[in-house]
Amino acid sequence: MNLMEYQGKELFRRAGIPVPRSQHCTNAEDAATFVAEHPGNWVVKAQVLMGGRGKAGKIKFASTADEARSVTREIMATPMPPNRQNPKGEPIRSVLVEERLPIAKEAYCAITVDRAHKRPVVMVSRFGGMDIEEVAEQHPESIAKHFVDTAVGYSPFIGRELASGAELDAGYRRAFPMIAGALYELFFKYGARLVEINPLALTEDGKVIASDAKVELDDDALFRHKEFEEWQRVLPLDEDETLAAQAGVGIRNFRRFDGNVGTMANGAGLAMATMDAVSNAGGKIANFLDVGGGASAERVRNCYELVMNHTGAKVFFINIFGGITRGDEVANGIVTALKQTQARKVPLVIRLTGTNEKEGRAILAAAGMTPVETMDEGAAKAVQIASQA
Amino acid sequence: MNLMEYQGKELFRRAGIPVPRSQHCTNAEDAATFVAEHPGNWVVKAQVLMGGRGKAGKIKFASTADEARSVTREIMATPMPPNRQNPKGEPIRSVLVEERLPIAKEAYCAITVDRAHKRPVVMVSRFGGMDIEEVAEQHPESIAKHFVDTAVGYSPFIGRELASGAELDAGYRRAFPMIAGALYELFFKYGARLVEINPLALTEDGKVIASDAKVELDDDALFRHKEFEEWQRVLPLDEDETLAAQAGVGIRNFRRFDGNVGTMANGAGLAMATMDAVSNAGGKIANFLDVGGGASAERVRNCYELVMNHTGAKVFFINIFGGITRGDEVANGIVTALKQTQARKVPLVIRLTGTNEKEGRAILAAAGMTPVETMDEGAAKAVQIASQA
Amino acid sequence: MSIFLDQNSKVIVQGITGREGSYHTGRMLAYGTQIVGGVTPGKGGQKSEHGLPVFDSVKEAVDATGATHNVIFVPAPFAADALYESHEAGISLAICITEGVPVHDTLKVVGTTSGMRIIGPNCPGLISPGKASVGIMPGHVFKQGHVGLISRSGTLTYEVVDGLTRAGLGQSTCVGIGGDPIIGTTYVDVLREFANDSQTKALVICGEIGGSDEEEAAAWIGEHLAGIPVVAFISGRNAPPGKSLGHAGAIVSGSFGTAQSKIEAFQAVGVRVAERPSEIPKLLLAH
Amino acid sequence: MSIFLDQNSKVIVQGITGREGSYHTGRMLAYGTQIVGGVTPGKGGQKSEHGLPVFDSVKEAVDATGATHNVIFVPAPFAADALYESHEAGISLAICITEGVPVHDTLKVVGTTSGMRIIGPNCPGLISPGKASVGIMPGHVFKQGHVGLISRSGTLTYEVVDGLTRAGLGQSTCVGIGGDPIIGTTYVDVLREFANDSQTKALVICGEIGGSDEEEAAAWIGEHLAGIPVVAFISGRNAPPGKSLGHAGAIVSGSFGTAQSKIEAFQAVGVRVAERPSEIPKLLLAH
Repeated sequence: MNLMEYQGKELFRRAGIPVPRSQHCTNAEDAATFVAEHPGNWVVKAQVLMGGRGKAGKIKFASTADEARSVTREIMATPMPPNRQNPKGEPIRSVLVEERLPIAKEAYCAITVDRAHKRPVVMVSRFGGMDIEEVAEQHPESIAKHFVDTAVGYSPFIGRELASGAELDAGYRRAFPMIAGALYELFFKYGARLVEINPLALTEDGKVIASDAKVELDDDALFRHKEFEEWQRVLPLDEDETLAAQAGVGIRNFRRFDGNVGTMANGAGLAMATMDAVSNAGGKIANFLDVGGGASAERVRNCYELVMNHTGAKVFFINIFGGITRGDEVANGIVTALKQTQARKVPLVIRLTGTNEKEGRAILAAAGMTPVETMDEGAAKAVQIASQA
Repeated sequence: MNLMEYQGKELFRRAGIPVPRSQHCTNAEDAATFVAEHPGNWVVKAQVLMGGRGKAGKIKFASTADEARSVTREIMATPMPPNRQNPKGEPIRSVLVEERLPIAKEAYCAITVDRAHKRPVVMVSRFGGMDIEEVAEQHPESIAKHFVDTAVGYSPFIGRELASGAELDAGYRRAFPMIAGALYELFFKYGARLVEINPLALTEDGKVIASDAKVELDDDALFRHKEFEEWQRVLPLDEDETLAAQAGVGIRNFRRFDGNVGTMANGAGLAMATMDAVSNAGGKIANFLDVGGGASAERVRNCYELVMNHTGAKVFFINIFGGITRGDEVANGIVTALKQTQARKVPLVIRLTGTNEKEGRAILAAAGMTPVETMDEGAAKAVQIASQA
Repeated sequence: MSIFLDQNSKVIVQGITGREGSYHTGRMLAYGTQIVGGVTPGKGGQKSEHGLPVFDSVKEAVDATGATHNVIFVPAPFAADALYESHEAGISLAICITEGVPVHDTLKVVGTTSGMRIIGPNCPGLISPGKASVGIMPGHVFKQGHVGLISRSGTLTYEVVDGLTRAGLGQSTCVGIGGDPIIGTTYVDVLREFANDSQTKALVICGEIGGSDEEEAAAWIGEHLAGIPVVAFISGRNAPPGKSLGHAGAIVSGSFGTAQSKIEAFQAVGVRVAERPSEIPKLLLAH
Repeated sequence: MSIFLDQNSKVIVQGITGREGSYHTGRMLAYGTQIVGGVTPGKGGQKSEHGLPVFDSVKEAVDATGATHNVIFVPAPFAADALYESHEAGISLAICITEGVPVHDTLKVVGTTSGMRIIGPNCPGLISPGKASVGIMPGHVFKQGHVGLISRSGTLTYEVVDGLTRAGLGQSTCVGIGGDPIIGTTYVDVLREFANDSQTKALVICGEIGGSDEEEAAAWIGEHLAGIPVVAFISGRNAPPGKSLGHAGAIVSGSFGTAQSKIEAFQAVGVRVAERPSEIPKLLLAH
């Protein structure tokens, strides 16, 4: 679960990390009223999960109520433009009206989990405001890292060493260890996957303030944090996740693409390999789908309908390795599911192997389906069917 | 800083440890009003830091408003009777009116710091309601202990193993790991020296409830917990601590006794050894006093007045080892302090050795004081003077 | 020899009376694994469905059976507790099958249980074919032999192993290290063991997108495993950035964690990378 | 040999520009201790009052000077941070003079900094007479020789040492372990070192009421130090129960932590217990 800026900043505020004064507004009138009541120089920022708001013209200045009204209208009038990660863009449902800071310097600070070290890593760079990956490419030496011993947690010397290692401007040095500590507390308390302040601003009057906030929570830890339920409601899952949830598969287990070869496999690794096999065979994938273990008729039906109703699949390649899941059970599930479903029908390519493979194939054959022998063969056949459809 | 029962139970409540319904009352009228508004069976418990409330008749039952009024009056009418640790007893300023539980079993659970293992220790016994030292003497095998790895903290298996190791009644088993966990959280969060539930009651209807609460906070950690400032105000220091604080010495650095030999030394170990020397010489000590390092004239005067004005000292034995503290400085402090003070005068026995001992002795001699050579000699002389006074 | 597990390893099952724990206990026993008991708090003294003694705590189970291995089937919120309990009880190898363990739980457990090897969480377990299987792998697919295999996923492993077995290439040990971002035992940790295992003469690595574990493995192989044939396969080449595919750890962030980066890392140290699982036996035999 | 510290030990001072740190740096230098620099965040690059280099971090100080010892004079709220920093920087012996460190801070530091010995907190430091002194002990009282001394308090130590020195009994190393309830190095930890030190031929233990550290020391002596003369002194025999006397750790709880219990424990293993500090040299010589 990724938080929007205003939510992240609310967590920052609670943790004692300095953030600019601001008001979250869901329409232009509220923004205008707020600015009318609080004269000054404000910046209006679209509240979306996608990056690249500035380039997309979704961050604008306002010094009067009229300006606040008009820029908010402008910002909310169109969704964020699409990118590869979000092919449909993202609608803008609210803005954050925020104090315009007199920024002298911008730095970067983030905490995430480091897989190789199996530890939380605190990362700091004196290049703030730009994408950290860009920094990593252009100024790799500017990034200072500390891998935190979870037995000990954060201690202020870490912040001092990082500020010095990243050669942060001297203006940061006094406040930084406390801010990094508060960020670590937040990271730890909420079981976050990522907390990021980018930019961490140094103002002309010497204050250190979190000018943006990015927080990625761990879905697996949300059961401990009922306080996020309300935010979860205003943070709708993306469309694929919503569809997956409705179909009763895990939200990570379904993802759509532009192609016409529908796929389904049991197990995430095999499902990814199935996509790759289709691609290897020259086809275009319609989706990723892990049906999971068990594969009851109901689950198979839900998955079938998910792909039929929501992708451009012209063929459906089902790739099952019977490990724990028995081949006969899966075969029965497929046969029953296809009988029950009201969804459109496309040609099926079924590959079924492993435990009870013979029994499974017999069941499919009795229902008029001829399974293929291997994953590669299935992929080739599916691609061929799709290209002729 | 030790908390009273009602304060400890407030912390328990916040931590999610089940406690009986209750109302804290500072007078009999409030207790009566509460019982009138909440019919039922109540127990009225004196709120004091001293133990032994039951034996002292300071815990009584009440089922009507009139009973509540009269037992509260009775309880508050006289202070807790004195014991060795509290020779003056303790005034009763409030009571806790608490739900009378249908208790089936009583267990013991506490967490404290274990010096030998350098770890927090969770201790559990199936013998609750009695003094843990008594249990340790009579049923040592009944106490189960777990030394917690601070890198990991508490995990529920610890509670399960302790419940099983202490052979707690089966009725405790389900709730206990959560209660012990909440108690550990509390211990850790507030930096406590001790948290104790005694008894931890199992009611006839199967609930596990903290029937009493003892919390000792670490004075050295209070700077992190401003939330206790208000409680600190209603928890007056004991008289010795108050006097020490007023004199500007640490609250641990002064303690009074019945005797007539006043003592003062620099350093806690030496101050204790000085008391022991007086006792070895057959004398009775009037006080423990660590003057600390530095020993300026002002500090010496404050210490002198502390002993003269608040103990039965008939002689004052000053025992200084000049280590970091220079002998001449201390001598000057003593001479100046005695000139300045308005307090009563008693014979002084001064032992001054170590750094700049010659210079110090010369200063004392010039002021008409003849220091003794050794601690033993000083003690003997002081005791002799006191016995003749 | 095989690594981590053989016919002499004594294994207990934490969560033995649960649905999953009970079912897989039966399968592990059927494979010949020395399952010596199980743990379910509150059910100590009972017998499991398969007649094994049930204990209230891991410590009691270890004391009574001498078990060194523990396989964990408890629900995600209790997995960390199960691992701490295993560590405290002196277990030397804990296999955590549980999926959905909060990443901070794993971080902290992994950082504070030195002396105990953890495999997983969110893994299918491990198997030394012909000797013992711990976890949920379908034993009949495997065959004893000389190929060591390490994989981040379950069914893909079975797919690959099936191909190996059909090609006559048996396995020494197959380790499913798990699909989570933080795991107790990484490729490199397993490679270290295989490097010292006389039974293992070739290696297969089943990787996937996300993180840089495969890159680290490649670097280690380049430095320490010059003589041994290694074949790798990476799934998820068609994954979009920023979205997890199935496994929480299978996520490409910008230019990090891509299949391309992993493939190049392996190729740079002479590891052959299969285009598809079916190529793996051929590439191994070609060495 | 002496233990923990000698003329070759390189020492840095954390909090060197503070009042206490600066003053005692001068005294330690005067004693001949190899103080090689100090640490005060934000003052890196400056020189200390005594001309020593000041660094921003312990790591920088260690990298530049090769220091292995660190003596800590920072205020109580920052002591834990200073100790973690020392540990991370590879310091092998940290001496924490600071008084009033929260007991939970010490608990956690002691439990998570394995590989680094901590002496204190709330201690006067340690001295190997004639070689080096780290902390706040008055060097002129001490004399090089063969008595090892361990003490929970400061001035009482000087009192005892003064007696030893006047009686011609020099010291190998004197360790002030500190008066807090939780300390990094206990009597037993120091005894282990003395047991292997060729310079140390007799031992003095200055104990006090509170805890059971002296009882543990007695037990250890009974098991491991049969041949060596040991004399103990316990202060606080006249302390009332339930109240700390000066030191946070000097507290009798009911029947626990009494002087009597400690005296009996020592006597039971053949350690002579002095009635008063002045008896100690006599008892040592009588061995």
